[in-house]
This record gives sequence, C-alpha cells and structure tokens, in this order.
Amino acid sequence: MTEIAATDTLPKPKRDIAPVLLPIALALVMIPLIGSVSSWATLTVASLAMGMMIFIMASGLTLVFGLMDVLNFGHGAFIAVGAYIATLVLLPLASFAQADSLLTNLVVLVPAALLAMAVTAALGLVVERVLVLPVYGQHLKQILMTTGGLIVAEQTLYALFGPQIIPMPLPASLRGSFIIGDIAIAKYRLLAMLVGLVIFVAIELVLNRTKIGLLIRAGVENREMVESLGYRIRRLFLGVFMTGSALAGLGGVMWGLYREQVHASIGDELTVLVFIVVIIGGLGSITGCFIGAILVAMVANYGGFLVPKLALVSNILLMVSVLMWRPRGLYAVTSR
Amino acid sequence: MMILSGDPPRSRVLSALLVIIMLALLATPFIFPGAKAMNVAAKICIFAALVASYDLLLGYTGSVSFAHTMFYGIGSYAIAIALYALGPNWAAVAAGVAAGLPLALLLALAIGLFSLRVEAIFFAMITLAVASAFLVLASQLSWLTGGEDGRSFQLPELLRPGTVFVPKDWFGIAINGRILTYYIVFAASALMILALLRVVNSPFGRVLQAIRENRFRAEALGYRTVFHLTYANCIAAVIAALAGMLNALWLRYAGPDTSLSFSIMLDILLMVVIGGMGTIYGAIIGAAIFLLAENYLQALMGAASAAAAEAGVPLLPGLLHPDRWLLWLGLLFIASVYFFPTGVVGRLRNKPRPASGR
Amino acid sequence: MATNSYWGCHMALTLETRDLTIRFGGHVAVNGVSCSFRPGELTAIVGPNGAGKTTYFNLISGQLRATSGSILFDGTDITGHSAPLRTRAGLGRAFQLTNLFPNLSVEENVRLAVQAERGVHYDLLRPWMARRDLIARADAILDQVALGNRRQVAATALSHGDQRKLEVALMMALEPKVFMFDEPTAGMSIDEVPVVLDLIAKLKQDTSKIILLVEHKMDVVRSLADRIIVLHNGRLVADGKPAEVIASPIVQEAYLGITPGRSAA
Amino acid sequence: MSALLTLSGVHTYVGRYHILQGVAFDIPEGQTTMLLGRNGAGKTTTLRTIMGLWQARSGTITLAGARIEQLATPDIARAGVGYVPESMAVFSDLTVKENLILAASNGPLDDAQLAWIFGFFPALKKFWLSRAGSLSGGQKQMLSIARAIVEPRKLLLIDEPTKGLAPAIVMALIECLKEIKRRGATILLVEQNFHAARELGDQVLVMDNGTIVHRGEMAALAADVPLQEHLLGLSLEAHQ
Repeated sequence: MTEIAATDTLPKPKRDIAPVLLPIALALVMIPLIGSVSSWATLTVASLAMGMMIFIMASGLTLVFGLMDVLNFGHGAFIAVGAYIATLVLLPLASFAQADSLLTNLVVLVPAALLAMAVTAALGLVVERVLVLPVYGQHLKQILMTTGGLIVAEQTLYALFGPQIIPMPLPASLRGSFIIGDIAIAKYRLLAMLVGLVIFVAIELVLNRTKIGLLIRAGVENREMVESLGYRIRRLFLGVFMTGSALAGLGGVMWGLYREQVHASIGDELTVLVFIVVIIGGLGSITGCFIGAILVAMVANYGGFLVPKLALVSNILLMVSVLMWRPRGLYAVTSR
Repeated sequence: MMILSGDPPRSRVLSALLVIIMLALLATPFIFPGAKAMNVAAKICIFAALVASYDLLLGYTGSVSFAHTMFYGIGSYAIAIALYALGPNWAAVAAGVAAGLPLALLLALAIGLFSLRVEAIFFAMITLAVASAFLVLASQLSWLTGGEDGRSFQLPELLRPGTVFVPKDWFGIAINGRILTYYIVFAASALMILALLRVVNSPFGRVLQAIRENRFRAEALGYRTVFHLTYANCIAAVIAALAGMLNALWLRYAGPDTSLSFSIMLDILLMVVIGGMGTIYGAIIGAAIFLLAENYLQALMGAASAAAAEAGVPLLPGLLHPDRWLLWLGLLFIASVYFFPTGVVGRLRNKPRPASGR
Repeated sequence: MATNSYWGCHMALTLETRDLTIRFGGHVAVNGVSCSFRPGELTAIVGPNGAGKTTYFNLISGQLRATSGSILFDGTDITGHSAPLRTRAGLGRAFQLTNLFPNLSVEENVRLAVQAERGVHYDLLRPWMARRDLIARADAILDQVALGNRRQVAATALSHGDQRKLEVALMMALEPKVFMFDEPTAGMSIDEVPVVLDLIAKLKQDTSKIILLVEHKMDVVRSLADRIIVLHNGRLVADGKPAEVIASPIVQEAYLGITPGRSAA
Repeated sequence: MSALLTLSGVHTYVGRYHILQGVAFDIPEGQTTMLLGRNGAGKTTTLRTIMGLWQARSGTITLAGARIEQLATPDIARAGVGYVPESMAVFSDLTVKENLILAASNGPLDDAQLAWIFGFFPALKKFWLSRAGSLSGGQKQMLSIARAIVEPRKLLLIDEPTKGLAPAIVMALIECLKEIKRRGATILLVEQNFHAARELGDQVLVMDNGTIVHRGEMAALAADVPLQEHLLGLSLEAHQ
C-alpha cells in the first residue's frame, strides 16, 4: 500500500475543541466553589461515572438519528428492559452475587449483562422491523409510533414483573470505596467509568478505523451514494439500531446496579436525560454525546451539592444555555 | 354554519355521532344518574376541549409537543392553590384564572421563542424535557403544591352539592350545585371547542395549515411563520390551562396524577390520533371513545382477567389485568397511527357519501 | 417596445443589484453582478446550467443572503431584508420546482396568497367564509389563469401544467411590483406551454411592472423578452436586446463554447 | 456491436410527476453514449432509474442480459454499474483516501489501483489525506469519477460532470474522460455542454418530455446543424 505523505495538503480545518474544554473548565471552576478538594473529587468521579452510564445509553440513539434520520422516542424502553432482564440472572443467583470473591461475582454479573444486551438487541430488531421501517422519513409518525412502542414495552414489563420496585443489590466485591488520602472513590463508579470509557473508545475505533465505521460515517452524509457504491445500507442500519439497543440495555443494567433497584419507569426518567444529552451533543455526533453526557452529569452532581433546589431545573438550564451558544448542539452533524 | 365556522362535519355518520355525544352529555345528569356517569361525562367534556387544543398543534401545525399537560397542570394548580389559599370564594377563582393564564401564556411564549432558535426537530424533545422538569418541580415544591398529595379545596358555596336549587321531588333528581358545576364545565368546554373550530377555520388557521404543508412557501408568500407558530402555541396553552381549571373545579382537587403526569400526555396523544388529527371534531370523538372505554372496558378486562386466572391460563391474567389498560391502548395507538392515520373522523369523511345523500 | 417612455421617468420603480456576490465555501456562485431592471421591460436571464441564474434569483427574492454587494429596490437597500419582508415590499417569485401547499385545495392555495397580500395574518375570530372580499379576489385570479373549474381539487392532484398555472396564480395574488419567473415552462408538455406564455404576455401589458424570467428555451425567450442578460460562471457576460445578445461573438464563443460555423466543419 | 444496457418502455414517477414516459434505448458496449436534452427533459431521472434510486413503475432494464429494474441500488452497483451523480456527492467529512477505500469493494486499494487512479488524477495524490470537503469543485468531480472507476465497472453513468466548472478544468476533465474511454469503458454521459458532448460522444440520445426523441451517431449530429437546431434549438447552449 502506497502511503503518500500529506505534506502538501490543503489547509486542514481547525479542530473544534471548545466543547471538549467545556467540562474541564466546569470542573476546574467548581474547585473553589465547592471548597473542599475531597468533596470536589468525589463529586467529579460521581459525575464521570454517571456521565459514562448516560453516554452508553444515549450513544445508540444519536447514531441511529445521524445515520437514518430516525427519532426513536422508545429508546428508554431498551434501558428498562435491559435492567429487568439482568434481574432474571442476578436475583436467582444472589448467593453468587453476594459472595465475597470478585470472580464469583463476575460469574453472574457478566452473563447477566450479556443476556440483557442480547435480549435488547433482539428487541431492537423487532422494533426496527415493525415500528420504524414503515415510517422512514416521517418524523411525526416516528415520534408517535415509537412513543406507542414505549408504552407497550413499559406495560409489558409491569405485566411480567409486577409494578413493585425490584431490588438489584450490587455484588459484594463492587461495594465500598477505595480511599486515596481523604478522597473516597466508590468501586462501582470506577467500574462504570471504565466500562463507559472502553465503550467510547471502542465506538470511536470502529467509526474511525474500520470499514464499517467508514460506511456509517459516509452513510450519515449521503445514504444514496453509499448504496450506489454497492453497500446495503439497510442492513448496516439495522446493525446500528440493534447495537444501539444493546448498549441501552447495558446502560440499563449499570443504572439499575447504580441505583440498586429497578422499576419500569426508569425508562421514562432516563429518556428525558438521554434526550437532553443528545440534543446538547448535536444529534448524530458521538463525541458530542460523550461530552453532553458528562456535562449533564456534572451539572446534576455539582448542582445537587451547591444548590439542591436548582438541581431540579439544572438540566433544562444547561440545555438552554448550550443551545443558545450553539443552536444545533455542540457538534452539529453537517449534512442535515 | 356560522357557529361551526363553515366547517361542518361533512359526513352523516359523523354528524350523527357528534349529535348523539352532545345530547348524551347534555342529558347525563338526568338520564344516567350517579356520580360515576357524571364524572365520566365531565371528563369527556374537559378532555374534548383539551385534546382539541392539542390538535391545533399536532394536526394543524404538525408539531409534536409533550408539554401540553404542563399547561393543563398550570390551570389546575392555579385554581387549586388559589382556592386553597384564599378560601372558597369567587375572588379566589378569579385570582386563580388571573395567575394561571398569564403563566401558561408566558411559558408557551418562552418555549415557542426558544425552539425557534434551535432545530425544528428538537421541539418534541425540548417540550418533553421541560414538561418533566415541571412535573418534578411541582412535586418538590410541596409547600405550594402539596407535593405528591396535591391540593384539595372547597368550592364556592354556589357550586357545592349541598346547594340545592330545585328539590328532588320536582324531577326526581335534585338540581344542586354539583349539577350547576357540570353544566358550567359542559358549556365552557363547548365554547372552547367552538372557539378552536373558529380559529382553525379563520384566515389565521389557514396560514397554520399552509405552514404545515410547506413552510418554505408560506414564508415566500410573506408570512412570518415563526410568529404564527408561536401564536398557535400560546392559544393551545391558554385553552389547555382553561381546561385544567375546569378539571380542578370538577374534582375539587389538583395533583400530579390528575393533571400533570406523562400518562395524561399519552392519553391526549391517543385521543387525538384515534379521533383524527387536524379535524377538531376528532377531539370530541377521541375523548368520548377513550374515556368510555377506559371507564367501562376496564371492568370487562377485570372480569376477563379473573376468568383467565380461574382457568389457570398463564400470563393472561397479568396481561388482562385492568391496570394493564395502557398496554392495550398502546397497541391500539400503534395500529391506528399505522393503519388509520386519519383517525375516526378522517375515515368517516373520506367515505363516499351515502347514496341517499346524493 | 413600449418601454422607452419609462426610461426617463425618475419616479418609476427600480430594482438594481450592485456587485452582488455569494460564495459557497470556495465556490463563487454569483460573482459581482451589477444590473438594473426597468419597469415595462421583460428581462430574460439566460446561461448554462450552474451559471448562477437561480442563485441570482434567490439572492434577489431573499431565499439566500449575499456575501457582499447590495440590492436596491424602489429606493431602499433590501440586502438585509428577509424573504417575507421582500415579498411584502413587492417582489413576487414563482419557483422553478413547483412549490405549493399540496394537500390544500386550489382555491385555498390562492386565498392564502390573497390573504398574505392583504396583510391578514392574525385574524382568528372571523371564519374564512365571512371574508367575501378575499374569496372574490381569489376567484377572480383563478378565472384569469383558467383554473376556475378546478377550485376544489387538491393542489397535488393537478396536472403539472395546472400546477405551474397555480404557481403563477399565487404570484399574481400577491400583486407584486416585480414578477420573477424561474423556468415557468420547465417540465411542461408542449400543449401546456402556450397557456403560461399567454399569462406572462398578459402581465407584460401592465407597463408599471418589472418582469424577470429565467428560461432555457430560446423560442420562449425570443417571443417574450425585451432584454437578455447572460450569466456565466456567476458573472454577467452580456446584456442587451435579444437579437444582439444571441448574435454577439462573446456569447457565442466564450459562453457557448462553440464558434459559429465551426461546428459544422 | 452488442448492447450492454437496454431500456424498454420505462416509465418513472417521482412523487406524482410522471417524468419518464416510455424511455427506450440501447447502450452499445465499449462506446460512450451522450444523453442530451434541455433541463427537465428527464436525463437525470433516467440515470437514477437505471441506478435503482428511483424505481421504474413499468418497463424493463437489462444489463448484460440480466434484468435489473427490480433490483435494489446496492445490487445494481454490484452488478457492475458505476454512478457519478450530478452533485458529485463526495463524502466531504471523509478523506480522499477514505472516499476511495469505500469505492473499492474488496478491502484496501492495491498499488496497481492507486497507480491507475493517480495516473488520471494527480491532484488526488497530492490531497490524499485531506478532507474531501476541502477540495475545489473540479477536484471533487475528479474524486467522484475516480470513485466510480476504482473497480472495473461494466457501465459508468455520469451526470453533467462539467457543470459549474471553469473552462480550463472542463478541458482537463474531458481529457480524463477520453482516457477512460480509450481503455474500453462503456459510458452513459449526460451533458449540457455541447462542446464536451461532441468531443466525447460516439452515440447520442436526445430526450425531451420524458422520451427519447432522437438517436444516432454523435458525429452525424455534430455535423448536421439544422438537425441540432431542430433537436436542441430550444436550449441556448446548443444554439448556433
């Protein structure tokens, strides 16, 4: 393969890094406001962990919109389904989960997560075929159909699992915190950060280093041309939709463990959060989604600490101020 | 014709249905005595108006808003809080109206103007986010709103059941404050629906349809569409708030579950889609079908569920349980968006005119 | 030509672009076009595909904003005005791709334009049927464009030719001072063309109006235009009477890429 | 001389518009066929219908003996049709290299392919790792054509490649297309620029109102001024 040195290139477009600096600046500004470094560190870690979980849930939604211009208002259903499915494994095998060995814990945790992802991916397949396929290109009907899907999914969960809150205790080895100096970092938050980061890096690698990723990026820009080059974009899209659903399911499992309980309405709650994140990030942008998730989590955590009253509307304020700055979100996808 | 603003039902079956519903609602206190029937009838009136105001947005401008219950809730809470705080008198009612309507108007204006700055496709998501924040706010500010418990209050003397105008022995039914309240609800709802019918059939309403059909061209004709859309948003919000006020007066209570919750938003969506988007009449049909079904079919579901449980059929009892009512509605909703996007009214109107009508 | 008497008149309507330029990225779609248009004169704008004709139209009617240069209309600089504002000032525009309200009826389409012209924007307390004045005006226009018998038909159900007529009707309803036609006969079958040409010819009789026409078909241009301007690669390369412009060697050579008589050799 | 592509009785609707009204023609193998006609005659619709981007409502399209009118666009592409749309449609967020990798169906490009592409379009070598969006119009057009010829194609559909390009670039582009021709490609080329059409065409089809109104040798049309006047006189470009 001949590699040609890119010395003689056209002026490269400047990388737009202002949005990346935003959460960093926000974190730094908070140090004096919060006063105590240890509280600040705990809050920052909590923000990052929460942000990663939200990112995992939101990434699929934003990709699906970017690639196929489909607004999925039922995305929250995958989150709830994922969490419930995990309890099917975690609760019967509670003795494994509560054993004091990390290995034994993982023996139940990993299959639980994998099962949740498999089920939500399969559900994604059905949703795409039944609800989304007939209404391509019609935003209004997409919103209505997928909202209907959300109701049905939520109600089915009630019917199958009952309306009560199901406890979802953290495995024993993930409880507690690491203490560094006077800073306590919860183990589970570290895990959440790690998983989120791995997924972010994985998505970025797939998008930027593989042919599938190349196809997705090209498809976001011009679907017809991708087809004209001989690629079946419908299949690619179905793949992305299922992956997005599976990630939402994984996010649901992680959120359930984070809250240590599951309820069918977590779909509703998180739908709103996820929407705010993808709007802030710019519909269709993974990087924007990542930053948006961290910002939302930071505002929730710092805001909840500093002015608990304001925490109620903090997400709205965040969304409004970001959109006032950039009406199409942090990283607007240019083709639409 | 003038009262219907030149937009008659245009279908014999539809006209008949509407007349039947109107007459039934008008006569409910006399022909279906009992608190339950009156409650259902009052709710149909209120929701018909509420859904019609939502139709102004969804059907006539083509924008999906999830914040409609927020305005409904503002109306409900304004009345409830005012009567709770100022006591059961007409001044309190007036105060509630004077506080609630401007608040709804301002919020609608703010949302409208803000969403103009951003991408049109964000509108549905932004309204969802704002509405959910408002819901949280309402349940958290419990010193004002009573939190999850909501606010119960006393009605002014005139509207109380104890106030009897015509004693029982005249018609067999006592004409009391409760019945007066019912007719206030009925008349106010009818007025609101007629007003909305006027709005959508006015020159302004035509512009809204034009924007829905082809926004670019509407602007090329010289319409500043952003103002029209914001205006429509404000009208819908004010009507929704008024419907909320009626709701509070009827229930003597305002709380998150009766006026703000997301499930009411879903009910509104279902009613407007089932009835028929972009018709206003669809709101009446949708509200009547939905609420009758909700109140009377649920009992049927309960019986079926019990029977299935007795027969030992697995899963079915859970699925047929009255609490799973929304599950079936959700399925119905998907099916109607897919198969009957024009709803009942659209279907009836599209049908060839009956032979006798030619 | 009935136009000469107007040239000396200082009170007459004016439309002028000065150094009008728009860039899309690195591409200069319209490049420093200065031109003024006079009432009572139909100016045809011609040029090859991609020459910038429609872009030039969009700049004048406000669908696009100029990168630099200015547009003067009736003594006012309208460069910064939005499209609705320009429409209200009297710039009427018919679109190249038919651009109607597809699910509204023919009469509703025209009434919307009449209503816009009369400035009836927020009248929401009177029903449509009470506005006899608007309805009568719309009916009159429909009769003028020979669509009177199709009032109740949804715009989307019309034939292509009828849709173009409706498009012209919308513009007439706006009673503009400037009529801008963007390929009014594009995609029409042969028998539909004369109706639209007649309509434009009728409009021409009112010598207080400015009429601009983007057109490919030379027979149309020849039969209607009093003046031709030629755009090429975004620049104005020729301006004059039809016969002169078509014959001019600059246009033949530089713009057509064909030297007269040589192609046969 | 065998026909590589045959259209017969093709009708295409776009929305409610009946654009192609019974289009029928043959494309002989190894030749360049020009598709001429005024704006709105249906030229682009013809290419899009062949490519499957708009579905023909009736009629048949045969490519090398196989019916393709029912196939989806990707399958038509795989059957060997390369498409260069009017708007060029390069992926502007992707680099030149990535644009070409997508066009190569079997993984990365090999040296021979690269040499062949760079032979035609040296500019692409120069801007190999730049974003395609930052290229000039002419360079984008070249990238778009390069993308269509990276893989051997039975048939190339090219829609108005010279549109909006400066005269010098048009000349260079014509040379490139001539070279592609010399190597035996079969091309269906939509063109408004009569000069370019005359330079490149072997055969010519003229469309009007959704049907083919003339077919013949390009050279014959180029020599016959009255016929040009008759067929194309409606458009200023061809006007003599």
